[in-house]
Amino acid sequence: MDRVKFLIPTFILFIIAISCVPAAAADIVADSAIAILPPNVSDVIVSDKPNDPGGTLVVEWILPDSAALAAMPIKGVNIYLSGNHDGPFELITSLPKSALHYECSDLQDGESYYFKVTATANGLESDGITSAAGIPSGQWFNTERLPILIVVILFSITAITFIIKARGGYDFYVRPIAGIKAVDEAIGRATEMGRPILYVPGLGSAADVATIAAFTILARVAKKVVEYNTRVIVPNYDPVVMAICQEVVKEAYASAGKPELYDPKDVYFITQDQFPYTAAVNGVMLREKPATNFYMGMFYAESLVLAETGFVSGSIQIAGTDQLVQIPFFVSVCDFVLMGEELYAASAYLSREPQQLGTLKAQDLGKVTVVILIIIGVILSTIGMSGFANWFNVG
Amino acid sequence: MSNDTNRNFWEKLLMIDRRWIYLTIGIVVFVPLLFRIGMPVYVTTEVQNVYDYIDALPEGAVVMIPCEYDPATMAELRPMAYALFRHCFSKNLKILSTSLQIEGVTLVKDDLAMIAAEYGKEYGKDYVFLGYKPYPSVVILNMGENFRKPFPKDYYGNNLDSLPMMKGVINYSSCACIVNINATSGADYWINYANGRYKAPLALGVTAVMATDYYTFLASGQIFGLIGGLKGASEYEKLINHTGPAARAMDVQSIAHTVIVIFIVIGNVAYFASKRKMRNF
Amino acid sequence: MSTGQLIGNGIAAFLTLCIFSFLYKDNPFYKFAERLVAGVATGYFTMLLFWTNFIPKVWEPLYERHEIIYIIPTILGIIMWTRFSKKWAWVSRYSIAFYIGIGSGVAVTLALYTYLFKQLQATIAFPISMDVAGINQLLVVVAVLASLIYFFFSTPHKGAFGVASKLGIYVIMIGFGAGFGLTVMGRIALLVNRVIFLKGYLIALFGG
Amino acid sequence: MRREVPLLIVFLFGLFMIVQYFIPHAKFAFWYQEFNNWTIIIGIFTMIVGIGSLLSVHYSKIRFRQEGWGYSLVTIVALFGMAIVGLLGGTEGDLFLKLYRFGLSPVTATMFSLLAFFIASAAYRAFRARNVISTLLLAAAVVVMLGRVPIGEILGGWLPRWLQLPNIADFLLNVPNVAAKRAIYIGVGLGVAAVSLKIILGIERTWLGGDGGKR
Repeated sequence: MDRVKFLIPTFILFIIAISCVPAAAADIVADSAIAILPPNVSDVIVSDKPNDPGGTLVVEWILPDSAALAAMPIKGVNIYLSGNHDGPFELITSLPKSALHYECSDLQDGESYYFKVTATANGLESDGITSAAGIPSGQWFNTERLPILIVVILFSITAITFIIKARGGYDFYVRPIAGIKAVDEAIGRATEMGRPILYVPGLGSAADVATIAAFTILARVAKKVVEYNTRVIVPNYDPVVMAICQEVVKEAYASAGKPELYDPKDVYFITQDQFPYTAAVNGVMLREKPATNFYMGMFYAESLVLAETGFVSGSIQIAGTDQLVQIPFFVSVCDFVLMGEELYAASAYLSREPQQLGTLKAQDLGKVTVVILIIIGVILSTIGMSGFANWFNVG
Repeated sequence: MSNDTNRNFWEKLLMIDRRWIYLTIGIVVFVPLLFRIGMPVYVTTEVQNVYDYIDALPEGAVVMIPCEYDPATMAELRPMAYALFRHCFSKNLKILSTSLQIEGVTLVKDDLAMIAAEYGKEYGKDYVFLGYKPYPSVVILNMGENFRKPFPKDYYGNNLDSLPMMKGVINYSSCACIVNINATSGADYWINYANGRYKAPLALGVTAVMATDYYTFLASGQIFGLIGGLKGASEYEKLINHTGPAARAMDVQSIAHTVIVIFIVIGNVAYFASKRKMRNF
Repeated sequence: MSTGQLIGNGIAAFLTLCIFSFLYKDNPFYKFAERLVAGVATGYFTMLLFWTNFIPKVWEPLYERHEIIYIIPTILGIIMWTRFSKKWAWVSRYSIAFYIGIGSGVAVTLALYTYLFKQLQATIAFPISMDVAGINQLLVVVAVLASLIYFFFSTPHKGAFGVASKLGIYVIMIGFGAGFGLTVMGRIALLVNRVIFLKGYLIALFGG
Repeated sequence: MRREVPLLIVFLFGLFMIVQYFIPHAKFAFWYQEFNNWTIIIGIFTMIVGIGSLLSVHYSKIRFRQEGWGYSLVTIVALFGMAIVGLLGGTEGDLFLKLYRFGLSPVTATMFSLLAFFIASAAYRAFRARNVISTLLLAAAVVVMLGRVPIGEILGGWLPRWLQLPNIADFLLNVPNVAAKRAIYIGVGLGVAAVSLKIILGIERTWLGGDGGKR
């Protein structure tokens, strides 16, 4: 340590010398000064990581100024950790000099920790600067997410208000959506042709909203199927989805007073692998020759394989998905397509319950707000005030 | 009479058996694989950005290239991985890779080892393959803390700390950038966690279909570059001056696309011709 | 190729051709391959679930580490088996309710964050100006507004609103067309890959 | 018991998951992780229900010698074969991996590659300039198809730079495509939030079967 103390004034002298020496000579001086330790970093600050579950501290430091770096370009920093200010310190990481902060996790909440940051160069290491004590803790509110909380609350209030209003008998206008109107017609067609209906609930899990919307449409289809005495085939990819689809179809038969006609073998599981599943559904289409195919839920690359095969087998096809990449394929091959939000709206349309339609109104109000925010936001960005846009950049 | 035969011709064309189209596509794909054509390649800025970023890195920097492709999607993404591996190794950069898709692990492992051998690179010193762990979102989050958290050992069972390359390589902040080659929606996790939470500079290599989706993230600055499908891979091959599998497949694409466009044109000519004829009657 | 690989690849090539035969029409070969992989895939994924999920998430915590809490999800899982019984099938709703509750709770904030906030921020983050990027930004903003208007459910699409929503559907269709065009690429690549595989196998078989 | 308890479960856990998003504290983070884990565990057990369904469909075909029962036998043999190999040798076992590599993955890849054919026939049939909307769809598709391959550069090479196909294709991908996606995403975001809220509040309950039963 003594040697180091001695070296610091030497180093300062060295810096002064350097600034006097013409640039061309600097290299020679640097070579001869190889025994000098690298300059220290400064301002080592430890703070609790904000908005985290706890156990993490953030260490920040400032590299030596450019004059010192010109004398001895440092390679990086070493970070040491200890429970005591005076050590012993344990090396926890080495970082390149571009890193100006480090997050140290897996610490104990409420304990004090000290960090020492040293600079390294040419295999040498500065004596380092030790920080003040840092105490990690977990937070009870993530302030970065405040904007989302505000939106969740406002949106919930709006939605609930409209739902209550609708229960009170307020009548909402909803514009017609072709794909939804087509659902009933397509079922009628199947009846006329005496052929079954194929309902594919996609590859989503039961917790995906698109799949949940698919259940609602299936409920409608199943109800009509019972009414017209046709048959609906539901091949499944996910067993939980299958369980719910069975429940939905069974309920349709039960509420029509014909529980004995329900055949659980019509709502069945194929396999949980995308293309083997697709291959099997293709097989169903060509062998059962359904009059109408529904594709509702989440679809990926198999969308076009299914829709083309369905076309070849001469079925009317109605698709609905929120998977943007696949919508173009459904649009070009199917007769009707519910795009994105329309799929979710379908459940409200088909149930015809006013309280379901209430949330549609809330969604529209949300869109009006978005339109206004976009207009304001773009104007503000254009006149150079980017703070507004950053408000939406939540963590 | 002639009118009648004409109409039949156009209508027949409209109703053409799809299998003729299938056959044409089959021929179009097969024949160019036998001869090399060598179409010129035009480099887009989103691919150039990835190249420039990596090209500017100093020797010895660690580039993380997680690869998530499987047998079904390797057609598009493997050439991309090859090109990136080649670029990094030729610049003496170090590669840290992993594969968070179970079906792709052995594929990626072999691909990386193969290109490394080409450049005489040594495992553990010049590149490291972490392997697979389930739940990509959790793994990606944990790697942001420390690679050792989800992967105390690498794919081959070595302790990470025993590998010379991993000395001082703690988490994303120890890597110069991440280029994630991904055929799954798991790419979102890399965006949300690696870039969103840990601020790691991130570029993506995705299939052509996914590329449309990820332009949004390019525009919003969450990723600094985007390599889309074989086209992107062939652009990268051009940038590193190494004609690979992507360039050859691009020849097929060029012809196949043209043929499909010709189909569309014929379809429309037939459509309008048959419509006019119908009006005459 | 070794003999083993030759046989393995032979099976792979045969299955490849079985699937391709579907292009001509449905046939016993396709049906065979279809039914074969339905079984293989189910077996494969079940075993994957068993080893990578059941063992570390259920067996080890319960049997080896005695973490009692895991009894709850295990019971929730076993409850699903009531589906085999007609009388008790309704009990499975408890597990389904848990599953759906967790899913929809996560979805609320996640959807607002990734779909609403991120997209909104990306739309307004760039200034409009007179250079190419600035004009593109102006066009994007106008196009986003028009497309948003197309998705309004509770207002009739008439008058100025109708014009905007028509512009919106035009934008959406151009966007979809572009997406379709881009996708063609990847699909051809897949076919190229299969053809290369078959070619490679034939060469290995007959010596190229 | 049959309706109210499930609705209560959905409400409680749904609300918890919303609230925990705003609370980073370790206790909440822990339960968030656990609950996610639990849904996976439910999924594992439900796989048995799926397999039960698969077996019952194929078993009855075999038993009653329905048309094509031989194929059902193939499925069942393949399923048990794969399961036994996987149980005995693990998922890293040589035979298990080989069955995957030579039995499953070629079919997956080939099914996927059928798209090359289907996309061509779909384009031929569907891309007709019937009206404004289908013309826009068609035109954008053609421009991008040509603009994203080398031939696009040759075709319009004589035009000024900004009118060349690759540039128009880039414009279509960067402006209308991005705009359409943003608008749909924003709508999807609101829609998902709305439907999820309805589920948590017990208004949307088709998942209970049918209309969830009138109360």
